[in-house]
Amino acid sequence: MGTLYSEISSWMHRLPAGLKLLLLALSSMALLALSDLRFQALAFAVIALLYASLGAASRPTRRLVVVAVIASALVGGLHTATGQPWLGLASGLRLVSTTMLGAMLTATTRFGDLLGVAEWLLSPLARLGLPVERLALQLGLMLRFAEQFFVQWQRLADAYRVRTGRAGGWRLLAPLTIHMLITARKVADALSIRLKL
Amino acid sequence: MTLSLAQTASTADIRLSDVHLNRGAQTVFQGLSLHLTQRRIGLIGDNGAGKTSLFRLLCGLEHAHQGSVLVAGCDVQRQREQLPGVVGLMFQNPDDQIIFPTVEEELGLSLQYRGVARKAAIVQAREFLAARGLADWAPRAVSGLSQGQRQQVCFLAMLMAAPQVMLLDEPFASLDLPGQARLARELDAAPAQVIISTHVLDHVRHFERVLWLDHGQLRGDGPGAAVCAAYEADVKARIAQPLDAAAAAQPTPGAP
Amino acid sequence: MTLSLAQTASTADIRLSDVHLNRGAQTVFQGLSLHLTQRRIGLIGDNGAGKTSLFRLLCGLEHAHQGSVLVAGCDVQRQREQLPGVVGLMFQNPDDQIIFPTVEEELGLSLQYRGVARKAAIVQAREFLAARGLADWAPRAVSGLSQGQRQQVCFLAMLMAAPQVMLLDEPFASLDLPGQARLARELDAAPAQVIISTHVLDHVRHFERVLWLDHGQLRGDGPGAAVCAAYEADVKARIAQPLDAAAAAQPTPGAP
Amino acid sequence: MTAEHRSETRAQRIALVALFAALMAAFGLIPKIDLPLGVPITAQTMGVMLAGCMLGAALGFQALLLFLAAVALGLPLLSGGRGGMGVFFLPSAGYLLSYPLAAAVAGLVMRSLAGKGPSSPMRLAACAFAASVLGGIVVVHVFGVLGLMLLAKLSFVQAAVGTLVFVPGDLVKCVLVALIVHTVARGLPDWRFGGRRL
Ligand SMILES: Nc1ncnc2c1ncn2[C@@H]1O[C@H](COP(=O)(O)OP(=O)(O)OP(=O)(O)O)[C@@H](O)[C@H]1O
Ligand SMILES: Nc1ncnc2c1ncn2[C@@H]1O[C@H](COP(=O)(O)OP(=O)(O)OP(=O)(O)O)[C@@H](O)[C@H]1O
Ligand SMILES: O=C(O)CCCC[C@@H]1SC[C@@H]2NC(=O)N[C@@H]21
Ligand SMILES: [Mg+2]
Ligand SMILES: [Mg+2]
Repeated sequence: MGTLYSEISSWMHRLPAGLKLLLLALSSMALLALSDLRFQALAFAVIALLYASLGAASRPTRRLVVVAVIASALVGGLHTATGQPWLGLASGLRLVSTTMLGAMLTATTRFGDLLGVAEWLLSPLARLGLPVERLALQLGLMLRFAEQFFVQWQRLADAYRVRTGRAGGWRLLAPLTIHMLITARKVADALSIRLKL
Repeated sequence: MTLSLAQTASTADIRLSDVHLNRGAQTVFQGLSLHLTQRRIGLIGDNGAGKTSLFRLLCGLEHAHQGSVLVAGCDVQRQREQLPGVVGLMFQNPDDQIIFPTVEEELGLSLQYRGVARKAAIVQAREFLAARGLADWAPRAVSGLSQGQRQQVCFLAMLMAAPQVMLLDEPFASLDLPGQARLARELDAAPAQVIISTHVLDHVRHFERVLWLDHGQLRGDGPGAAVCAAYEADVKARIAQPLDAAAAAQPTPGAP
Repeated sequence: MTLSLAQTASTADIRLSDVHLNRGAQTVFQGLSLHLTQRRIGLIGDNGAGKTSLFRLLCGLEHAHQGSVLVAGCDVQRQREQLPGVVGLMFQNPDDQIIFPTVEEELGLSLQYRGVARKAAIVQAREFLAARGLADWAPRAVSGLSQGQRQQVCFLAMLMAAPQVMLLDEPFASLDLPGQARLARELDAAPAQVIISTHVLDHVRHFERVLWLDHGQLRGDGPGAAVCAAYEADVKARIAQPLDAAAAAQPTPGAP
Repeated sequence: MTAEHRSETRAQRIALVALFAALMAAFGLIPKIDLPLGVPITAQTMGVMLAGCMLGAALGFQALLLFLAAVALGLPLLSGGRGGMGVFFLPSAGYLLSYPLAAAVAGLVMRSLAGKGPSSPMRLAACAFAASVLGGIVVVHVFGVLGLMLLAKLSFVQAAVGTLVFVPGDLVKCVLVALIVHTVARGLPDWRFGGRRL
């Protein structure tokens, strides 16, 4: 599996993973609660500044943010065409904001630390007899795979561009699906060899 | 170095009896039987001969639809949970093996099957790397390593798990010359039973036993020097034919 | 065989001037300059020396943040659309190169840059495979091939695209002996300019020119025999030291 | 049981469930289109259909449960980058809560229609279309209408008419799911769609 984690250190690398997750959760809920567009724009500006403050550490995730901006602009255009420009702007700002938040978490947090937080969060379930470690692994893997979707897409896009000189676009969707399914199988193999699951 | 390799017990005993294996539409093995007690075993053969498939069988990733596979007394199809610690596999392609984004976490994963806590495992991984002069690798992102460096990480991860049987699938393929020498030296020192598949025959020529697989069948089995020579002679005969004749004579998928 | 390799023009001319490249936290090249006009060039060096990075620069996958890269008169950073017929890359890891699920589709993609329609490209891919005695590979799922077989698919895909410059990143790594011989033969026959990176020096020892990269710097450059000998002498000196001393003397990330 | 009829190992189940929960998250990056009703058009229902068709009932159910749990914990994975407990009290909550069951129904339908033994990609795609319609449209909309009635205090007729707006778009998603299943059937001939036996 690939990763968007950046080995170029930043101030966010030094924050504990639990704190970062908590902040991510709180700010995404706050973004949802903000109904006034001005506040949303302000929140967006703050998040964009934070993202920029990561410097080179944000490099692996930049394409992801660009994708979110383009997609938001398209849907914003659609909303404008149907006469709801402000609604389009609001949901576009929110999507790009949360994408940047997620990108910051991914670029600066190690998988093991995330697993630790997930285990701590789920630990009350242990009393119900649930396999907490396995559930945490599953939650962690979900985030790793979400990252991998993007990594894999970039790999395919690179290969396609080298070979045809053009961007692959939607033509890469089917290959991406298959590559991801194969990745899941490989991850399962690696896990079952190395862990007593 | 806190991790002693000597902790691995050493019952070198692998038994395959009448194994039949299909993968997808391909029939890979049709009644393969083997009894491996030597401590250093080489595995050679053409692409698609079944080397990787044999390794996958030995560590329980593939299920024989007939026959049985015993590794150090463990039935790999029934006692899968006990396998980590008994068998370790270094995958042919490093990207198939690596799950964690940083080197130290990836190595630390190797200790989890023994119940070592994550933090403690990472500390041990750092010491393990430092003992090899690789201390600065510990916090690096695996995706920022070159392919050969990733292959070294895969090897170190298996070494750290210190299983009784080490299966190495073309471990030298992407390593540089110093890396190959170092790997060979570490393997010499490991008390585990070691099976190495490779296309570079010089790495296994001196082994007491080498297996030559051909379309899933054991075509050669004996001392390294003899089996490697036989395989080389066969290859030489095949490539002496002109390109198209060779192709026509080899319509099987394994020999493109 | 409808696809003639002779159709490629042949201006063997690659120029790098003062190239600086960073990847992640690593500085890979700091002012690398090269002028390559020979038709067969080898590229050797330790893991992490920068071989793959150099290839990625040459086909426009990495952008130098300073300096320029010209391949056969093409500025790879500005004229990316024209590159596919000019440069072809065989990736070190087949999984990074292969896009489509079946062999024929994958090969067919190689013709798309010339505007061949998808269906027609697949027909040509089948003929191309048949000419090599591999007709039965055409409809197979790539995921059901062994690693060496996948590497062959990667090579065939590049051969089919017939670019003016072929970059092969450790193409022999997973190939069996007949496959290696066949690849070497096909490369000998190809009119393109060919650059091969490898850790098996015998594959490039007879080349007129071999480059030895060391931590992103050109440490050796000249006739194959001389450069390979120099690299081997250096390696020998390094591995003669005991394990820990060698490690301590090499604290750089590229030399574990 | 022979090798081909073996069900997934525990590691495989963990990986597949995580993968399809991640797929939902990836679809969340595609912006939603807000409609006046308070229920958006999203791409995520396609993830529900796919989870059912590809994984089958049990694993599809778990994948969606995992996804909803992550959303509830506050991760902004729901379409448009939303997360937190709050989303379960919006007018659209009925749709949301139906996802696990919808995936399970799609999986059941896929498995029973596709049957055992070799099957052509074309046929599997047709089965996937039907499974997506039953699981990803019928089940989701039944729960969605109930949700609109309870949470937005709409009458049954208002809610039912409101939900019809989505059906054309949802049918397009079913077609896309069928296309993806078709591709996967060609590329991974041994994939066990809907958890069916090969
Ligand atoms: N994932 C897979 N699914 C289905 N069939 C496979 C798969 N992997 C390999 N095979 C088939 O199984 C046979 C044996 O492959 P295997 O990978 O064991 O060969 P190998 O000896 O390791 O070859 P190589 O030297 O290329 O690594 C081949 O015919 C191959 O096509
Ligand atoms: N994807 C990447 N992101 C960041 N840094 C990378 C990446 N790939 C390689 N590097 C770094 O760039 C340097 C050169 O790596 P490169 O892959 O070019 O080496 P190489 O000579 O091809 O080695 P190998 O023989 O192992 O294939 C190394 O220091 C490596 O750590
Ligand atoms: O993201 C949410 O909050 C849930 C939205 C539910 C949207 C429903 S699901 C069925 C129908 N089809 C759509 O595209 N949107 C609605
Ligand atoms: Mg193999
Ligand atoms: Mg390389």
